[in-house]
Amino acid sequence: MTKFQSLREAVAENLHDGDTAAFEGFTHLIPHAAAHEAIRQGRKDLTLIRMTPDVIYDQMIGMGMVKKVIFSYAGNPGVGLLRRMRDAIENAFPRGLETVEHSHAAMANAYEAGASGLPCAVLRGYVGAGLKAVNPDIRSVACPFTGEELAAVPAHRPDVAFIHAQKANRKGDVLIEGIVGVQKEVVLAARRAVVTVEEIVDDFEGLHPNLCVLPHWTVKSVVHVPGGAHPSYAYGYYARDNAAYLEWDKVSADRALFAEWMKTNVLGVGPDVFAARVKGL
Amino acid sequence: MTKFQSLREAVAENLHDGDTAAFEGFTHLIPHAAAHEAIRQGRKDLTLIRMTPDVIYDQMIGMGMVKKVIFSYAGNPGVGLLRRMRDAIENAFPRGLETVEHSHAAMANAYEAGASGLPCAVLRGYVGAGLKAVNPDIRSVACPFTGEELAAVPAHRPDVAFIHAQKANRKGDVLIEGIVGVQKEVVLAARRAVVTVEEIVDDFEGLHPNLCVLPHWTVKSVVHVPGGAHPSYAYGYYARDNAAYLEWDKVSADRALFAEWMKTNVLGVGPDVFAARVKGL
Amino acid sequence: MTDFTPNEMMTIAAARALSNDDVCFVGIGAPSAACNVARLTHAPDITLIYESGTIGTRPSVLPLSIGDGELCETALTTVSVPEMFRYWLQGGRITLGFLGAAQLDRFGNINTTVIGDYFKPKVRLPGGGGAPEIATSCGKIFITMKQAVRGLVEKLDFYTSFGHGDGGDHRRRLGIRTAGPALLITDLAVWEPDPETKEFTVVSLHRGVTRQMVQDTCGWTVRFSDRLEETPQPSELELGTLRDLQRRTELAHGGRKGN
Amino acid sequence: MTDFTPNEMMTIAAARALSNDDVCFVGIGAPSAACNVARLTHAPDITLIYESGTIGTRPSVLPLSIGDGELCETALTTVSVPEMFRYWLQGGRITLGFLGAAQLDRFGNINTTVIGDYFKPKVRLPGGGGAPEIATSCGKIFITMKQAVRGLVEKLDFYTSFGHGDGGDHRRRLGIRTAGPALLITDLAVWEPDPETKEFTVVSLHRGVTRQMVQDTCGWTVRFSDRLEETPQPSELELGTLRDLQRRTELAHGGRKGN
Repeated sequence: MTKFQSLREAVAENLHDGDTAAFEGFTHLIPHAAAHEAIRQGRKDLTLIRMTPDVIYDQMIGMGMVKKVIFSYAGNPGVGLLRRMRDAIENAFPRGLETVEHSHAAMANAYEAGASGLPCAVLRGYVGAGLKAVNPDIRSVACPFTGEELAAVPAHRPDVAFIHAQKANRKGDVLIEGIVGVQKEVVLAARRAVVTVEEIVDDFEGLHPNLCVLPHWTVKSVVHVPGGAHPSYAYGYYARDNAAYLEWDKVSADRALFAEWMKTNVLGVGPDVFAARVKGL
Repeated sequence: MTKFQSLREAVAENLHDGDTAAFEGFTHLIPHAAAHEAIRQGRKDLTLIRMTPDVIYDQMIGMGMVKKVIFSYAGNPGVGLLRRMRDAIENAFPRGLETVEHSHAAMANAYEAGASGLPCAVLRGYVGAGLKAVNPDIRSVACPFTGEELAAVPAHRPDVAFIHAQKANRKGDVLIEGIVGVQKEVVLAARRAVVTVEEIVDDFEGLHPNLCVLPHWTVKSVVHVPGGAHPSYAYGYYARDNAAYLEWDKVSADRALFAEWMKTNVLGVGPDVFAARVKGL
Repeated sequence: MTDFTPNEMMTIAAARALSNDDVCFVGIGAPSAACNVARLTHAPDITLIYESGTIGTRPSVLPLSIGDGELCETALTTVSVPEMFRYWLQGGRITLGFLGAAQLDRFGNINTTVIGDYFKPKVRLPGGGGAPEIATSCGKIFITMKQAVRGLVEKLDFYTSFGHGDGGDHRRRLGIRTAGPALLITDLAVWEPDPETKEFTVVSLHRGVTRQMVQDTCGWTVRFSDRLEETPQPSELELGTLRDLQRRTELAHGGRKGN
Repeated sequence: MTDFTPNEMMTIAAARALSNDDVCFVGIGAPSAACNVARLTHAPDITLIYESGTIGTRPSVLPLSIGDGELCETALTTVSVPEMFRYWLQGGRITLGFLGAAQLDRFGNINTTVIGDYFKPKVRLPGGGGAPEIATSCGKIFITMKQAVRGLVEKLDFYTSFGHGDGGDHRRRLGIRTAGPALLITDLAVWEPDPETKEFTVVSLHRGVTRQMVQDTCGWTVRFSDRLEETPQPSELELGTLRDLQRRTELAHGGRKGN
C-alpha cells in the first residue's frame, strides 16, 4: 500500500547503495527534490537510467555517487553539455563512469517493455548506426514472418523509480498531466516507485476518464513537495526556470564552484526550499 | 487531406471488393452505420479483422460478403453466440468462412505493432494454449538476452479501418473519449481510415492536453452520422441499447427472419435513421 | 437465513475468496457479480479491472457487456486495450483473474473455443478472448461454472487456456511463473487443486449437496478432501447485497431504451 | 531588403523548403526557428511535432528545451514518449525530420556522440537522442549547421546516425525505405545530394558567399552544381517574422523567473 511519507523517509526506504535507479522526466516534471535528497543521504555506487540525464544526474555524478549511466542524450537541455558528466567520462573525476548508450527510441521502448513485463524490447532501430558496435546490449531478432532484422534491447527494470507529478489523492493515486514522458512506464517497470507531488487532493472526482493516472497500488510512497521539480516545471503550477539551466552551465564548469554550489543549495538545505524557488515562476 | 463526405461516398471510395477491413470498437463506439452502408453497397470477398466480431460482423457474414475473419472473441456481448457466423462456419451458409483465430492480447498487440510500423508483434502469450497448433500465424522468437521464447504474430495492416468517434473539428481532427479500445491503433495501422462522428465542432480549444486525438492527416474521411454507433453507445451522447442486442439473438437464429430484418432495417434505409434510434437512450 | 439458490451460493462463495488487496481481472456474469459483492461487503478497496480498459471501477449495477458505460464512468482511469493487455495484464500487475469455461478438466484447463473438431466444429463457441493470457499472467485464477457432465469433462475438445496441464509441475516446466487455477467454485461445491498433483479436489459442499450430486454432474471421478466441509451459508448481508445488485441491474438493463 | 546575418539566411532557406503538407519532427535551435517561420508565413497548416510528445504544436515563442510548456499548451494533443517513438516516428507518419550535427560527412552521415575514440573520448558530446531513428524513419531529412572545417569532415569520429552511408544505394542495401538526407542548409550555402552518388553538392550560395569561402570551411573537396545559383535573399516578411519570433522568445526566456 502507498505510504505518505517525508522525502527523507521515502528515499531512505527505497533507494539503497548499489541500486539501479531511474529519476525520470522528459524536460517536464523532473524530480529535482528527490534527487537532492538522494545526494544528501550520500547513496553510493548507483546505476542510473535516464533518457536525458540532465542537471540532476550531472549533480549526482559530480558528487561521486554513480558508477554507471544508461542513457540516450546527455545534455543540459537548450544550453549545452553536461560538464560534471564529461569530467567523469573524460577525466575519471571524481571517479570513472561506465556508460551504456542507446537512442531515445530504444530507451523509450525499453521502458515500455519493462512496463509490459517483457525481457526485451523490439524496434526498427539503429539501422546503420554506430552504437551497435560499442553497446553489446544492442542485439537483433529476425521477424518470423518477413525475415526483417529488428533491433532488440533489454527491458529496463530499475530497482526504484522516482518521478514528480502534479497531484495525488488521499488513497495515493497519482495524476500526471501535460508532457507525460515515460513516467507511467518507469513506475510500472520499477520494483518500487516514489512520487513527489505538487498537491494532495481529497479525490479525483470529475476528472476526464482517459487521463494518465497511476493507481495507488503501483506506488510505494507519495511525498508532498511543492515546487519539487524546480528548475524544471510542472504544467498547471509553475513555468520552467530557464535562467537556472543557464546558470548550471557556469556552475558545473568548475569543480570548486560546483562543490560550493552543492553545499549551499543541496547539502545545507531540505526539500522545503523548493516551494520558495518556484514563487513567481 | 481529410474529406468531409456522405457515408455513401466514404464507403464507396475507401472499401473495395477483396479488401482487408477492420470495423473496430470494443463494446463502445462500434461503427454500425458504416457497416450497414458497406452492406448496402454489397461489397464482396472481404477479409474482416476484429477483436470482438459481434453483431455487425454477424450481419456482414450473414449477407455473404465475407470470405475470412481474423478475430479473438466471436460473441454477442453479454448475450451469447453469433448465430450467422456459426451458420457460416458450421454449415457454410451462405458461404464458407475462413477463420484466423487469436487471443485478445495477440490481437491488441498486432494492432499496436501495425500502428508502430513493425512487421510483427512480440508478446508473452499462448503459453500452453491450443491456438498455436491451429493457427500458423502464431510463431515465436527467442529473447536475445534471456533466451525466453516469446510469441510473435503478424502486425495488422488493414487496407481500411472504420471507427465511430464522438467529435471531429472542422479540420478533420478526431476526438475519442471513454473506452478508447484499439481505435487509435487501427486507424494508424490502416492504409485508409474512415471515421463517423456524433458531432462536428469548430475547434478543440480548451481540451485537456492528453486526450485521445487523431490528427486530420491520419484520417481519409470524416462523416457526420449522429447515432452511428447504435445499438452500441457513445460516451457523452447515448447509452447502450441492451434490448437490441437481446433482440439480435432471436433475429439471427433464423435465416429467413435474418433476411427480412436486414431488408427492413439495413437495405431499405439510410444512415439518417440512426439519429432517431438513439433518441431516449 | 433466508433461502438461496445454488447460483447465489456460487457467487457468494467466490466473493468471499476476494480481499481488499486484490487487483482483479473481472469477466462478465458470475465473476462480475462476485467481485462487486466483495467490493460492497468485506473488500471495499478491492481493485476491479475489466479488459475494456477500465481500472478501479465501481459500478452500481452489473455490466451486460465487458465495456458498458457504467464501468468507464465509475473507474479511476480508462486506458486503451493494447495498454491493458501489455502494461497491466502482461506486466504482472493483476493478482487474480476469473475465468469461466464451456469445458473444464480436472487440472483446470479450459475450453471455450469449439465442441468437436476445431476445423469441423459441432458447435463454434466464442473463443478465448482474453483467457489464454489471463490464465498465465494473473497471479492466480479462480474459475466459476455450473456443474454438468458435458462441462466438467475427462478430456477437452480444445485447450483454449492452460491450467495445470497434465498436473504436477507442468506450469513450471513451461516457464510459467504464476500459480494458475487456485479455486473452482461451482453451484454445488468449492474445489481446490491438490498441492502435489494439482487435480481439483472438493473441499466443501454447499448446503444440501451430496457427494453423489457432485459426482453425477462431473465427467471425471471426483476426489473429495479428507477434511470435507460444508460451505458456510450466505449471510443476510451477502445475500442482500447480491440481490440488491441484481435488482438494480435488472432495472437498469431491463427495457429497451432505458424503460 | 534590409541586411541579414548568415544565420538568418540559413534559417529562412530551411523554412522555404517546408510545405503545408509536411509533418515535421522538429529539433531545438535552427530547425525550430525554421519550422515556425514556415508556419507563420507560407505554410500555416504545417504539422510540427517535438519528440517530447507534442503533436501539432503552434508555439508563439521558440522553446528553449524540446519539452517546454508552451509546446504542450499549444499542441493538438500530447502523447507519451514511447507512443511518440513507436506510433508516430517508427510508424512512418513523419514526412520530414531535422537533424543537426557536430560532425557531418559528404554523404550526410552524422556524429553527435564523441570527438576522438568512443571509449577514450577527447570530447564527450550529448549523444544521439532521437537521431538514429529519425534518420531512418522520417520520409526525408534536412540538416542545418554552420560550416567549419572541424564540422564538415572527411571522416566522422563516430557514426551516430546514418545518412547515405558510403553513398549510392547504400540505404536501400540496408533495407531502409526512406529518402534520407535531402537537403543541407548551412550559413553559407544550400546543398543537395547528387541523385546518383548521394554526395552533397552545393546548389546555391547565399548572398556574398564565394566558392572559396565554402571550400575553406569544409573538410572535403566541395562539389558545386553546374547550375549554381544565388540563394534568394530573405523577404521582408520572412525576416520580420523570424526577428519577431526571436524577440518574443528573448522576452519570454530572458530573465530569471519570467522577468
